[in-house]
Amino acid sequence: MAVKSETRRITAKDYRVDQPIDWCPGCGDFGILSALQQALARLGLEPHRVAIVGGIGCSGKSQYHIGAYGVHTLHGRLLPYATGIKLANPELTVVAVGGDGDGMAIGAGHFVNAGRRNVNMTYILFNNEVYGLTKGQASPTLPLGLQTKSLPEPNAQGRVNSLMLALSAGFTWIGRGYAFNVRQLVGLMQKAIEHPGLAYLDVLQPCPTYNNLHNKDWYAGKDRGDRPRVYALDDEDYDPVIAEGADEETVVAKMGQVIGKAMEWGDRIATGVFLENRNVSTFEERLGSRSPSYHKHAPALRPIADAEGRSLADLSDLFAQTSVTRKPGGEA
Amino acid sequence: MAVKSETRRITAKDYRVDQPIDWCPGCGDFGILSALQQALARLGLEPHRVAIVGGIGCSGKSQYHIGAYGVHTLHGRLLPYATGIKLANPELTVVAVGGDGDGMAIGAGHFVNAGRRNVNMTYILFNNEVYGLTKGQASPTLPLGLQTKSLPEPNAQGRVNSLMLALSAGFTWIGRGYAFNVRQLVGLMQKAIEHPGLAYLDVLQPCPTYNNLHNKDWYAGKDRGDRPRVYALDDEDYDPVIAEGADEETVVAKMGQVIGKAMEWGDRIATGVFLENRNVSTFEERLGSRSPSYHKHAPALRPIADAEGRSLADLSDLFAQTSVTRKPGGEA
Amino acid sequence: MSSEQTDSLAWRVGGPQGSGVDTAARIFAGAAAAGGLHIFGRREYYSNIMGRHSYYDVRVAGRPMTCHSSVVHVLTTFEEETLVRHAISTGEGGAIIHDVESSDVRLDRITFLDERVVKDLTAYLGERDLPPTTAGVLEDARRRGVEVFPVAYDQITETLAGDILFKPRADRALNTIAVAVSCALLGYEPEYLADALKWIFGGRQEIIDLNVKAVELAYGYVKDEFDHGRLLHRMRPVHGTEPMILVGGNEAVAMGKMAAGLTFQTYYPISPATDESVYLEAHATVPLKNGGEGAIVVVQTEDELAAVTMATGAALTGARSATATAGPGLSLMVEGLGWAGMNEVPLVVTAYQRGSPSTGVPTRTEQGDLLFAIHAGHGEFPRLVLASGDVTEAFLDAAQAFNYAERYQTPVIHLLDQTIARTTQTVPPFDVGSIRIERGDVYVPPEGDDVRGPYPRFAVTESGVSTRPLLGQRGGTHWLTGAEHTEAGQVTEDPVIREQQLEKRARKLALAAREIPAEHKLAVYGEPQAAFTIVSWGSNKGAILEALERMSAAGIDARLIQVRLLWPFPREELAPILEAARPLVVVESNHSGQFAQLLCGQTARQCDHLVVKYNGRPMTCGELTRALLDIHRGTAEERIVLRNPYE
Amino acid sequence: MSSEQTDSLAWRVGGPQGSGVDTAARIFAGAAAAGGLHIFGRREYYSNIMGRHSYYDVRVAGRPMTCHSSVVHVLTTFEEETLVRHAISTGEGGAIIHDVESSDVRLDRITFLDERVVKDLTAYLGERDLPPTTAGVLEDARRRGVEVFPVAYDQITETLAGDILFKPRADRALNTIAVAVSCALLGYEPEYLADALKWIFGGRQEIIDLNVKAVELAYGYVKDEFDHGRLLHRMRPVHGTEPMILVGGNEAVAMGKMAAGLTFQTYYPISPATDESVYLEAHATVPLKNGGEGAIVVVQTEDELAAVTMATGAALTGARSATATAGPGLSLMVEGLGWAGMNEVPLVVTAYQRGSPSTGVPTRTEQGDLLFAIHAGHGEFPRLVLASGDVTEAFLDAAQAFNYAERYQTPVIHLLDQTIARTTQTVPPFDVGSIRIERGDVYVPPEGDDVRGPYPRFAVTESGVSTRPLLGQRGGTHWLTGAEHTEAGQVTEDPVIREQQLEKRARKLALAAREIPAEHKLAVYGEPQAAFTIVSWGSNKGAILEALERMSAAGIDARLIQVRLLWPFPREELAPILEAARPLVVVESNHSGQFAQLLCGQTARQCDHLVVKYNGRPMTCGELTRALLDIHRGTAEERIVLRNPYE
Ligand SMILES: Cc1ncc(C[n+]2csc(CCOP(=O)(O)OP(=O)(O)O)c2C)c(N)n1
Ligand SMILES: Cc1ncc(C[n+]2csc(CCOP(=O)(O)OP(=O)(O)O)c2C)c(N)n1
Ligand code: SF4
Ligand code: SF4
Ligand SMILES: [Mg+2]
Ligand SMILES: [Mg+2]
Repeated sequence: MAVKSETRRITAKDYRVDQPIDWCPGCGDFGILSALQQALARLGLEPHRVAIVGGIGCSGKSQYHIGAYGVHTLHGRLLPYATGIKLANPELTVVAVGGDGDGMAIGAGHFVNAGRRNVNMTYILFNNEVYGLTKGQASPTLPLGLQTKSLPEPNAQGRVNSLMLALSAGFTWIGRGYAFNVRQLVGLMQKAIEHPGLAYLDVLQPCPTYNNLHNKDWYAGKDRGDRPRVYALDDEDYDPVIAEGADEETVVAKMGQVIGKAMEWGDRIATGVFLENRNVSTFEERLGSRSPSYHKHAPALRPIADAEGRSLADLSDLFAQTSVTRKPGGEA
Repeated sequence: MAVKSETRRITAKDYRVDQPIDWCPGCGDFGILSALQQALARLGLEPHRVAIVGGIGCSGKSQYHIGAYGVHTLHGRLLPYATGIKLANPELTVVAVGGDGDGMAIGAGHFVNAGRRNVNMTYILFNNEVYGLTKGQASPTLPLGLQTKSLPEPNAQGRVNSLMLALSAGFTWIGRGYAFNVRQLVGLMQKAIEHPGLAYLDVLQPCPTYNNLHNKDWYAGKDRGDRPRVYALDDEDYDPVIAEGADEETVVAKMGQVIGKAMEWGDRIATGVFLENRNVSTFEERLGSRSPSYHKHAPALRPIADAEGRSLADLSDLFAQTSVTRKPGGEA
Repeated sequence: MSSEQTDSLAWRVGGPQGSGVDTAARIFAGAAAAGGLHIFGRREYYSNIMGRHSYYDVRVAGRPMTCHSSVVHVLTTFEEETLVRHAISTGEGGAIIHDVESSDVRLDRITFLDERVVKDLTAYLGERDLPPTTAGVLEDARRRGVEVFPVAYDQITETLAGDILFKPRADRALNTIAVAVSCALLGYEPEYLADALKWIFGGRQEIIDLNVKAVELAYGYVKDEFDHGRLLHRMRPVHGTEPMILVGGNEAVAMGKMAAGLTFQTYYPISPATDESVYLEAHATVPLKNGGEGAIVVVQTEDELAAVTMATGAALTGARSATATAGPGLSLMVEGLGWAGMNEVPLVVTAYQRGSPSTGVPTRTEQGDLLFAIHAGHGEFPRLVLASGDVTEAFLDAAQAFNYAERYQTPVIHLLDQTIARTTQTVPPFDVGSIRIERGDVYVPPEGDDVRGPYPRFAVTESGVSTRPLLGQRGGTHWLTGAEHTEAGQVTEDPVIREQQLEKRARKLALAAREIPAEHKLAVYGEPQAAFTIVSWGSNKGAILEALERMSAAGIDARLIQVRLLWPFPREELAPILEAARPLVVVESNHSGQFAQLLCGQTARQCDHLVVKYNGRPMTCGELTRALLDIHRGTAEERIVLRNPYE
Repeated sequence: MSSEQTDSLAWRVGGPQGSGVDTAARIFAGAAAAGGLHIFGRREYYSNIMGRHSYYDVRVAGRPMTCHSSVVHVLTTFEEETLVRHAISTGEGGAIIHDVESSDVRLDRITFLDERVVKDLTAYLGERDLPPTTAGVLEDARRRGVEVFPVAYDQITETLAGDILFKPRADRALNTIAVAVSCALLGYEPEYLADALKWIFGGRQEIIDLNVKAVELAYGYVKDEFDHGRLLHRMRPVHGTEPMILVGGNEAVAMGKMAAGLTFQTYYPISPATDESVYLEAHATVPLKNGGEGAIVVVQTEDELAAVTMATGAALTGARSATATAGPGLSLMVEGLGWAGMNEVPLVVTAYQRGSPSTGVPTRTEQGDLLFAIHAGHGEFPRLVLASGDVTEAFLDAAQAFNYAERYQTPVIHLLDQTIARTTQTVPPFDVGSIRIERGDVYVPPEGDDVRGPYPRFAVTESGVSTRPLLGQRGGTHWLTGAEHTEAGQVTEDPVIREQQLEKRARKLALAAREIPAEHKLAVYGEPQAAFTIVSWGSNKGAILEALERMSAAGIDARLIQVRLLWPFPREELAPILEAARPLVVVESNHSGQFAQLLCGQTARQCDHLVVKYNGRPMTCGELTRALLDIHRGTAEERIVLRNPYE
């Protein structure tokens, strides 16, 4: 979800930063960064109303090149940071960006539990199947038995299917893009950000330096007569939407559909929107129903003191509840 | 997988411990404990070849009442501990037991990543939808919007589907039991332990003290004319097995089948074996193919010193590789 | 209030968890408070939901007290385990109330009685030619001058049930009956009990009626069965006291946070911290003095890693944000703490200490986390560590922590111990009016539309403090990162900027050390000029204060220096005061003397005596006084361990 | 080896990451080593994969050295950033080799040059009326007496490519060419370079041939273009030295672990620890002296929480088990460490310190984790903390750590700093034969079938150490728990057992303090009776040792006390030695003087001077000597910060 600028037209330039980028030549991260800058601009968001929350890894450096609030967090913890930011100031558009090691290994527990909350924000995972910044170890998305460049032995751990995981966890928007299809990526990011709920966008991101197996050529199917492995769900008869109020049967069917597409790999790799579930309340809505004043004054914005710094909190009721001073025989 | 006693008949008595149990009256944990004692005995396992690894919670106290090696670990970390034990001494039968808070909240990241390894051990999750030992907060398996006894407000976080999560993570055996159906549970536990790979057994465990919604009566369908909600997959035409060498299509179909059953809730709740995947190598096998001596001498058992305590390691090759002393012009 | 033996009455009730021990204690405390008496309550229980032993000490007096008593005057029991565990703590002239059915039960038949207790008690009774049974225990008590009152509870509840009531429902009034018996024996008017019942059971009239009936029956029973007035101790109402609230440590902290304007709190359940967050959750809409109301977002996170980082995220937006936890959770928060330090985030971490390490003795007390709190996290970053000495300080410090956090833009650890969390005390209502909210150097966006970042968030200043834009403010965009950074927050590895930023952050700690007034750093009690000096921190304060009174009564001048700001360590203030200290006695509730080590590391002054307790139970004035008197007499070892096998 | 100016030669090469700087350095070092010379190598680089600046110092001499030099004799560059960053560190009489193409580039056009460097250098050049360009930088160097050698690299590679080779392939030999140019200028025989190339490129003959050809061309170029022998410095082979290996800190630790019989290692990737585990992974089958071979299981875990707990699980079965990490990982291991302490598990944690806090300066050095390592974890449990001073000690300590862990059945933290990890040094092959493996008190199952548990794993003993059954052993079944426990490991909250177990665990630390021989706790270097006393720990040792030599050459007697066992702190051994220390100087690589605080806390002795460096770069003998001489002259402040803006 997004708060738009009311005052002036925002362009991708507003989101550029004059800082050299230190990714390797040919890295997929460039495409993702550029798509994100464009998507934010197209949404007309004012940069100071945007917080980009990065993980630790090559991918987690993206926010330095976006002219908004940028938070470079701790390895694996980008979602809790992002959640805190968003819940405390819901007027911010919050986008979390991080690596597959960050998100699926050290951050997997937060991923699962973020799904349960459905906070209105977006998580973009840079899926390169390796730990880029620590020099090419296998990440949880690298399939079993593959041996990328830096591995002394074939990968002994299996591949986690991040889309299925997002589904099991409860993400209400699930999509996949490809770093070298920037045009599609911009659209996906816009949708993800506009989705009122927790969106997960998996981006296939070639790492030319360490992932010599699943590289640009492989995705493009160079090894099989230029028949690309990546294809767009848009080109098929695929409807990702679970409408508000959908019945259980529909929900189950739609979920099954996601699984079917999520399990494809190797020959055909789907990109596009896998799921758009409009049937689940956001965490912000739930907080609002606990305490309606949440919607009026978010935690970041509510007044807590008067001009003299005196507390605005009125605890007299609470004191009365615990008061033990009463006349003998009197009412509590 | 299990190493059987060759010498004498083992009975459930061998697994009992003379220690008072401090669970609440009527707690589902009793049934699970009793089933586990029976399953271990039926498998004929010698107690000293068994390690029960507990999480932190009411459930995590189970191992104190089992006469084997018992490891009461840290909250959420039972799987890494169990993995270390099993990999270092594969002759041990390792069973991890813990709560849903332990496994699905603080431990969710390990759960996901354990799935990627497929270590030959069993994980039994005591699913009571609450944090028992900390007095009844919602656990990640409590559905959204429910308000159990101790909650000041309805649950604002959604329910994670632990079976789907196990599937996405890569567990190769997935089942569900019910704490008050001990007979079925014994069988499930035997199968889970005998499965050569990582087994996940979810046990519906009423917590009469804090979960006043999904209690024994609810599972038994007392509110709807005694039509039990729980039913057995065995009673249906359901085949959980993915055979060795199964093709991709079959695998996808079987996975879809698991999802279908895993998503049932409320009216019908399936128990039994959801998945038995024989198509994935164990982590131990993968280690063995990295270093065949792993199978000969496991880490716990390999000799490291001679009788005088001198190191058995021969590092001369390594030194030669880094040796820089050579005659000018000589070969490296 | 008065008692023949002391000026306060130590009442104890025990029973299995889940059997209503807490309610019994609340009824007693409520009744006493209704009579204008002061209360000091302390709870002990196992890490268990139902069945294991728990007990509650309620000490009452006509004046405020600051600790519990290890010698019990009235022991109220309704099953054998409590009887067996605590009879030995009942002092001469005291009373034991027990179920007649428990009169002769073998110790080794009591399910949850620790083997060690059975063994030691059996030996103790054996030495006295008494059998290892409740009968033996009771006979021993009698020999020691304790009055024993066997009560036929079953008979009373049967009467209570009468013909109309289902017996198990009447049984639920057992704790009320036990309390009423003790009150009757103490000669206390039953009306106060009725008051308490109304207060506790709110509008549930049926329950109130049943319990009031139970009280009547109990009083009648005492009148019929026992020689009225046999008990030395008496409890009498006092009148005209100031308004008081009966409040526990967890609530006090929650209230302090509310008063300070907390709007965001995260937690992962853990004893003894949970109750604070659950209290906040239950009171998440705060009435405001301007007529509106304000929400507090309380998020139960998936773990403590999420709790600390989520709270930090919220703090970045300007919300007053905190998380609350205990030892194991603090251990998991370490990395997040460092990030907050590096990014100069005003984050409050409320850390309750419990018996440790690891899972330890989770429902018991300890002060084992001091050096950890000060040094938690790889690398060096400024943090403040405050420790409260009692419930009222817990309230004030909880509020003050936010001011420090925002003034110095850095994490503040508010260290409490389980003793404080488990204390319930009558105190004057907390003084919200005394709280001044200071938000530190926060950026104010200028007018106009085209203000653009990046903003030099980490500008190097003389004080170390830089202006802080909040996420979402126009013109304030900058970067935050756990990596070393430039003024705008971009990563740098430049050696010079590294030094500048490291030094800038360190200056804030020096600033705090300079600015915070001495009276917020430490407090001196007793005889300010006395040479006999006790230095301590946290909940020990309570026991020490009463010990000082006793020392003074014995003609010994002594003083307590309670250190409240543990980090930055108040070296400048403390060192001069300590010069004349002789002996210098450090008192703390841990094994290794962490505070003593800290003191020496910071002032090069070693203490002469270290008095420690680490069996998981709070110190009492009695045992402490004995130790201090030994020290005074010169007969004490350098290191004194306070032990009590029966608590 | 000889050089006109000093008895060692300081050579430096730099360039963007990924451009072959490491290989260049290895070629140079290999060539020097082939000539029998000793080597001290040190690497600096950014937290980046490609493009950012990295450089490598190789110091060579005819005798062992213990640190790098901040004054460079020969600076080898092939692009402008390195030239600009390091020209200023090239001393009088030194040489700069650079690409002719880089002769006149504006500083502000160099992509990754920090603004701060541009600013400072521009000012520096401006003061000297020089332009802010490489030309200015080079002219400044010339004025300072540095010889400048512009090399037409492109011309050489073009020749190398000739007609047959694709030019970019020839370009890959650039680093070889640069190295060869420097060797030629130093008058070193090209045969040694050929040796090095063979050693480095193994069997890849094509690459070897190409590079050998490149060497020839480079030597030819130097001969043609430059006045041969213009350079003051010379490099000459020495002969008849002892066998040596060229080894880095990470490998040394890995080898130490292998020698000690490590069979299980977990890790989560993190600089600068990863390389150790990857080395183990790549050598996971160890040949055994009994003819067999043994596997080392190396598991890359999902995070450090898993790493520490998984390694602990393995240790319970009897495997020698370890995990390796750096600051942020250590922060996440804290809770697991406590569990291991509570369960008396022999676990080795290898902790590399890097620039901190939080993500900090991950590829730079620091000693910021000392107090954290000692106090990490809520509550109190025994742990040992060892810190190695150099690569050889890293090997020995890595092995010894297991003996301590098993003898005292408790976690051992082996603390290293990035400086050691990044050091590559010639040393005699490590003495595996000197290692004695001691497994502590391990249970031996009796014969017979019907031995049953539970076994009193945590039996209270005088030493604190109890017999340890391994998971899987017959008759040894017991429980393990992070909660306080009985002898068999069942949870208990009994106050007496709590005390007994806490005291038992604490006794093990006292035992270690008593048993470990003084020479393993600390080492004294220099003049043992000197009053001028430096106390330090970790990698500073290297710079201090050379500084002592210089002090001695200047007629000043001084000594270094290197503390190697940091916890339990060697109070008994250290306190008496320090009595005569005047001045007492603590040297360490952090901001707050952690060791100095520890020393004071443990001995009540404050140091007279604290010399620290915290810009992320290791100390050098030169800067340290200056500080020490100031102290000796009495002109130094209490606190001295070593700074160098250009490293
Ligand atoms: C707690 C912690 N452990 C380890 C690291 C080291 N580390 C830095 S980046 C990284 C992994 C990066 O991989 P990924 O998340 O896939 O991002 P990528 O570089 O591939 O974009 C690791 C392990 C760290 N920063 N913090
Ligand atoms: C790091 C840490 N945080 C919190 C706790 C407190 N704690 C103890 S048990 C428990 C939750 C128990 O719930 P669950 O795992 O569902 O087990 P149950 O009691 O329901 O069987 C928690 C949070 C802890 N022991 N360690
Ligand atoms: S290592 Fe891989 S992911 Fe990282 S910048 Fe280079 S190409 Fe990109
Ligand atoms: S609280 Fe619930 S889970 Fe725990 S013992 Fe009681 S009934 Fe069982
Ligand atoms: Mg990655
Ligand atoms: Mg539970």
